[in-house]
Amino acid sequence: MPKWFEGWLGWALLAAAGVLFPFVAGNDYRLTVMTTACIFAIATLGLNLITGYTGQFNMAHAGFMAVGAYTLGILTVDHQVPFWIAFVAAGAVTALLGWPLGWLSLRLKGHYFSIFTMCVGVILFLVLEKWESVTHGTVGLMGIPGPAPIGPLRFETPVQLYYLVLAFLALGVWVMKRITGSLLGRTFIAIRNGDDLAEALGIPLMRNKLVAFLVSVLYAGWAGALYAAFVRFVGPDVAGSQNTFDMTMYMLVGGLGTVFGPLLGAIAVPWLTQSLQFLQEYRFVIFGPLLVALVIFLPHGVVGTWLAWRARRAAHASAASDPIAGPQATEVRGA
Amino acid sequence: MLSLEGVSLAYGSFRALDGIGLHAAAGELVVLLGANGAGKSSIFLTASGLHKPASGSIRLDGEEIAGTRPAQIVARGLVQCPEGRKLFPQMTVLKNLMLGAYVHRRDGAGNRSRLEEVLALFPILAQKKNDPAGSLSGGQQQMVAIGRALMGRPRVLLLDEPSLGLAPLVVKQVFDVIHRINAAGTTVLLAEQNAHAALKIAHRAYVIERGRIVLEGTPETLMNNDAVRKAYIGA
Amino acid sequence: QEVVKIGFSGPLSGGAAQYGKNTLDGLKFAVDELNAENFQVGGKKVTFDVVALDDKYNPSETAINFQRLVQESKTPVVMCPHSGGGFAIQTSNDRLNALLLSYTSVPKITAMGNKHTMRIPPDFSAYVKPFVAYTMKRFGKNLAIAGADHEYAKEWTALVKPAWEAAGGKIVADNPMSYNRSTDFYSGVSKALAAKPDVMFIGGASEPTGLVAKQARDLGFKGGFIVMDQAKLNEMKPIVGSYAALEGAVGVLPVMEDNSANVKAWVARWMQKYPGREPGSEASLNYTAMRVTALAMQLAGTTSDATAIRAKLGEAIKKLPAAQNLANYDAIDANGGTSGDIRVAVVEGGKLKEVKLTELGK
Amino acid sequence: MDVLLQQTLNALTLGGIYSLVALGLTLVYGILHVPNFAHGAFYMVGAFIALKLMGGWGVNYWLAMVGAAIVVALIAAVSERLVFHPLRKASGLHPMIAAIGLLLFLESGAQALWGADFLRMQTPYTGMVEFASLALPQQRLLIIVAAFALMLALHLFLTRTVTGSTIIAMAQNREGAALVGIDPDRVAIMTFAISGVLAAVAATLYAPINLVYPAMGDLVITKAFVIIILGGMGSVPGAIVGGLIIGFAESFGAFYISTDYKDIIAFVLLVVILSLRPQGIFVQGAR
Amino acid sequence: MLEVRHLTKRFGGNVAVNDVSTVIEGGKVNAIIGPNGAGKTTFFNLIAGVHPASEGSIVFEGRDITRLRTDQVARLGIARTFQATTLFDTATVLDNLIVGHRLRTRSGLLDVLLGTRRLKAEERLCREKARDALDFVGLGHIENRLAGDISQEERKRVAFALALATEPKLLLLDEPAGGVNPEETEGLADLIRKMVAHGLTVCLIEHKMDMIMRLADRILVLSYGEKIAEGTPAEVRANPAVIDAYLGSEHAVA
Ligand SMILES: Nc1ncnc2c1ncn2[C@@H]1O[C@H](COP(=O)(O)OP(=O)(O)OP(=O)(O)O)[C@@H](O)[C@H]1O
Ligand SMILES: Nc1ncnc2c1ncn2[C@@H]1O[C@H](COP(=O)(O)OP(=O)(O)OP(=O)(O)O)[C@@H](O)[C@H]1O
Ligand SMILES: [Mg+2]
Ligand SMILES: [Mg+2]
Repeated sequence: MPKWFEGWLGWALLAAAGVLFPFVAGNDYRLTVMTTACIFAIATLGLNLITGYTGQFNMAHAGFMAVGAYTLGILTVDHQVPFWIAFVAAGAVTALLGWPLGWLSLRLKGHYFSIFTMCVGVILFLVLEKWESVTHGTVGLMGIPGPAPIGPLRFETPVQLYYLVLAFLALGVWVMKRITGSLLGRTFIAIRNGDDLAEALGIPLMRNKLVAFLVSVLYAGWAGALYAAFVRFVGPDVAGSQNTFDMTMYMLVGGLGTVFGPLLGAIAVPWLTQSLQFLQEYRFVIFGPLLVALVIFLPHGVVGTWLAWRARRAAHASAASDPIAGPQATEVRGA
Repeated sequence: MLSLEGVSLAYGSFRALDGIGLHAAAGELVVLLGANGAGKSSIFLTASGLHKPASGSIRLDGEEIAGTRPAQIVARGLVQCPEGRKLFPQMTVLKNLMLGAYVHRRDGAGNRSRLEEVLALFPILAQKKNDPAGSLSGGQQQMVAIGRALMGRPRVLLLDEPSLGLAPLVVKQVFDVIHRINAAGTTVLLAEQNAHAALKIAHRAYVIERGRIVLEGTPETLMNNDAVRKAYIGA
Repeated sequence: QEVVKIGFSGPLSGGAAQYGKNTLDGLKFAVDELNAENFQVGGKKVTFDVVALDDKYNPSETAINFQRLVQESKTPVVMCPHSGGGFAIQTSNDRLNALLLSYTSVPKITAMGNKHTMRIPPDFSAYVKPFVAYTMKRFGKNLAIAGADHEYAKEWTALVKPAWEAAGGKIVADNPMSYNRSTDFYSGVSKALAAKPDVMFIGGASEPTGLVAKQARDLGFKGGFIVMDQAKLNEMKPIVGSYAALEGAVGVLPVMEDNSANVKAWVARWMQKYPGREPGSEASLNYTAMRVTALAMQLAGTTSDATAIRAKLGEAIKKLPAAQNLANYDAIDANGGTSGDIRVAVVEGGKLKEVKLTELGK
Repeated sequence: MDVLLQQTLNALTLGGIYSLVALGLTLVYGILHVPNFAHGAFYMVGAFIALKLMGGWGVNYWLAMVGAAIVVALIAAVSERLVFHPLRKASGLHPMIAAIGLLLFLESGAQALWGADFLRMQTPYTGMVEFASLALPQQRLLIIVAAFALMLALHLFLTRTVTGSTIIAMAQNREGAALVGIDPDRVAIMTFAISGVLAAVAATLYAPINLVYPAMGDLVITKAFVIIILGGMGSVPGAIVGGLIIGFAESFGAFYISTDYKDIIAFVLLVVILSLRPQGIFVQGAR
Repeated sequence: MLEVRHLTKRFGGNVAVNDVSTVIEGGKVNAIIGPNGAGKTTFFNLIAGVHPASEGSIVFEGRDITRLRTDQVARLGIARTFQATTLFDTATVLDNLIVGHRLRTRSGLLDVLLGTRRLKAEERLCREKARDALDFVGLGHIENRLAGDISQEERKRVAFALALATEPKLLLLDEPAGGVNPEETEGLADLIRKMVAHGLTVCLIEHKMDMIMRLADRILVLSYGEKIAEGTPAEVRANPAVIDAYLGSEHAVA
């Protein structure tokens, strides 16, 4: 990958590929896979903000995704709230719930935080399953309406739905690029690299972590709402740890702490699993070791490995030739 | 007693040691001088078997030990008091010391009398012996680390910057202790930045720069070497 | 000769994998028989080929699988053994003209107006009243609910409760448990028994149900059991130890214990193909569903037009030879819900006995 | 009264099993700082091995338990070598994901090998012990006695033997341990093997009153995580007491509150306790 | 500038700092010495708000800061360095330094989303401050090197620069010359003098007596958590209590 690929030109090309995809997809199946992948990519981007950038591995991420999905589902199905209002509410409810839960969890560090959030995830799951009067329990919510038209834009066919999701993904990527490239993103990274030091530098830990956490669950909540609108059904399983594990894997395959990495992982891995369908029940006998190998041999993911190599080379080159006007390191700014 | 020949070590692509050759005869106290990052610790860690040398040979009593497991090297009498102490912070001081005698675990009586000696050397440790080692101050922890190494009944003792972070009074004590240990017959290899104090008790010294030995000699010759004075003794 | 692909999306890995496989094998067994029979549609020989995809019980994966089956494999029919997946499929099967064979008893699957759905298990509501009458008469008026808490069990509970009360009984404990996740029923059962019931309503997957019954007996329960139809008495038996321990239980007749000639013959064929593997209703019902579907294709003269096939399902049910109609289907309603004559059994004197539903509790 | 005793018995049964599973988890965490998600799979494999030894080969219950312990110890040791050893220097997330990979492998492997159905393990101890007016199931009494005996043995091993203290030393400083002559690799393998033994024994004890199937470890392992985080990760007494707390909370909670919410109890308890005491019950100082 | 009154810190039964009262004077080099375990680092941690004090109060420029959080203390103008500096090894030195000035900026999530002018200005400001700090410690030429590639002494200086970028009034340095050779120690001492010359107040912990005696204006001596002496270097090194507890005869007044 040459250098220009990381600039706006690279992103523009990527966006173009996204826009052109339906023309080469050939059938709805590929569109469905891609749309689902894009929805999970949005949630994965969020997870990456709190995990990859801020260093706190949140294992309740799928739980928050489910909260978004259920909010949309309950409002539209049981209360006939218009779709887009329910959609906004999905984000609001997720954030409202994320606030106290984040505050509670973020007082813990490292593995404690992770396992605590894993428990929060289990609680979210169990509540969705048991609180029948609201969530319809194990039966789940059926007949969730698809996205309502906005003016002349309708979202009924798979292609239209795909473009809607793609638009949200593009927005998500754009916002995430902005955050990670800004002073705020640097603050998150500082916390990840050493919270004692960050605090001594006058960075309020809790407030910053909470901001990262809230943005991250917002991504999850809206991804969940899109999920509900796309699949038209939600059950408690959305909150299951399996989904969190999947998203973590996407993040790792691409590379933690970059924007492009998790995006790549979230799009590429589902295609890989699709192509392994023929293995059926033996799928995970192969997939498990594959995951282990990936973590051992490519710890920074595809993008991370490549970036680290490039950053080092660039730094050496600029240090040798032009010590004053070197470019900013892309690692910090994210790809 | 201990000799290194042509030892090289690489961390990834970075060459930390480049053909190191040095030796210490039985009963000798040999000092390694060198700036930060010169490679002193790397030499020690390689000798203890924690890093595998890319090439070269390390002999203890004439036997090759390069590539041997660390545990076996300790059992043969080469014990290190590492840089950064590497204690077991939640274990009591006493347990830390007793684990130092791990390779002699079948000799209970010997270990007990050894423990007496060590606690006599560092009386403060006797007071704190039931406290978790991690709750001690930096200097006290350094004492535990030296004590733990002594519990291993070394024939060759490697001390990596034992005075780092210690109060002057304690530094003096530590050097006294080292002197006494050596006088009692233990071969000592000492890495230090505090060249002044180290050279006072040394028999011989090496100067290391960027992973190579650049100078070797008696304390007197080094003390009189201008470059050495400037770099390691100050003023 | 034409090859028609039949789609399947269900759990083939994870905790529900065995269930998924059981349903799939029922389908496959029918397909194998059809392929061996020189089956013809519109005068052309047709062979079937099952394309099975794993969805880990996850509806979003079902949605993807369904698209893949219909678009890439061109399957006119897709079978899915869980309600979430069924709902996911119903979002697009009308548009794509594909028939959903839904193996779930959740009534909503046929209440949403989907035009291409067939619900495989026959309506179970008919069991409830005779079961209630039988156990109440034999043991007494106090019932403890200790069934599972998944969607299907909830539907059942919702029918049993009013029926029991309508018959003059009392619900003394209402204590559903998670049969799918946990397998320690000590607290739950002891809680239910603390209310001194005469009869317990239990049921989820067979083995955990057996464990619940065993736990109840261990804790000294002497009354009867109303066993929800998901659990099979013969599969509970090895867990509890013997039929004697299940004395007074009433439930559906296990396929293996069915003495009718047709079923016995079918079981024999099955056991020949899968030695050592006893078929359950997952196998027999899906077998029947595939048979009905194949016959409907023949009647409609098409293997690809799901609308036409759906339209002929009713006629196919009527025409299906009794030897193949193991579900005892007698009709299918406008929404795709099936109904049929259900065969039930009770444990009396330490033995399993088939009884006519109409004679229960008389 | 009767009910109280029944529930206490049940609480001790659950607590004993939970503690055994949590102990293995906490030991491994202490040494390698890996939250070993595959530990539940070790537990599951243990149950299957014992079941197959008893069913297929007619081996006696106790021998089957020993056999399962050996096989799972081997599997655990091999996992350490192949999966966690190469990752010993990696950051926290990576070993965690690798553990998930291992879990997927073992679970699907077990399913491919032994099928996904619920199986039942028969034991000779199906009877009841009559005690005062109580009927106590033999197997449950057996679980309680065996679990607590094993815990005591483990405790003595860790605190009284030199080999035991090498495990603790390793947990606190790997390089330091190497420098006093402890072989870190051997200790890591040994710890994994011990955790495997604990898991296999717990599974074999519990299976007769339970069912054996590939996903049987999932819920147990999440609860074991709750336990070790309650007790403080890496803390041995914490795992034991934490296991009992959860055992009692579940048993009594299910009885007096609701069975419906039984499985939430452990998690809610954790959230409440950690909200009040972020460092866990047994750990001094902050995290 | 900073006044400490009857400060006490207990860890369980262990009294790490015991009823210490002192004043850190503005514009000077204040040193803290004392035997190992005397409570020096703990004293710093109390001022910086890492541990809450058990008793006593800390007043900075007339304001009571005893109960403030670390980041609030930092914002008031107290910066500190740690023994081991954690830098982000795969980023450049400059990138590591940019967050140093973050505490003086206001931009939040909203600014980032809207791309406000304030954010742009503040990002530029942070970059400038980072460069200034780097120039100040004499490392302007390595701003584009990866932090993982620089030498130990350079890392110490980067740690200084990071503290300086917060625009502190008071700098707390915990063993800044620990493990640095004599030649480099002198360089660091010069740097500390330069900071004071620029109006900063410095408070440092050090065991290197040669350096301390030449550098410090005032010295506070702690032993077993208690203050045993305070004064100019000459006074301190003549104090018999200090000689007994800490210095030994070697460094005492000749
Ligand atoms: N594990 C490692 N990985 C990569 N590089 C290392 C590692 N350990 C040491 N180095 C590098 O090797 C070189 C020699 O380091 P070493 O620790 O041996 O020096 P030293 O003389 O002991 O220095 P000090 O006085 O700081 O203890 C240094 O440049 C150091 O950065
Ligand atoms: N977090 C803590 N918990 C318990 N005890 C502590 C803690 N921090 C320090 N102590 C204790 O307080 C005392 C003072 O420690 P401190 O680190 O302040 O000493 P110091 O003067 O900095 O020593 P050194 O010069 O060796 O670094 C020591 O006895 C230490 O054991
Ligand atoms: Mg060193
Ligand atoms: Mg200190």
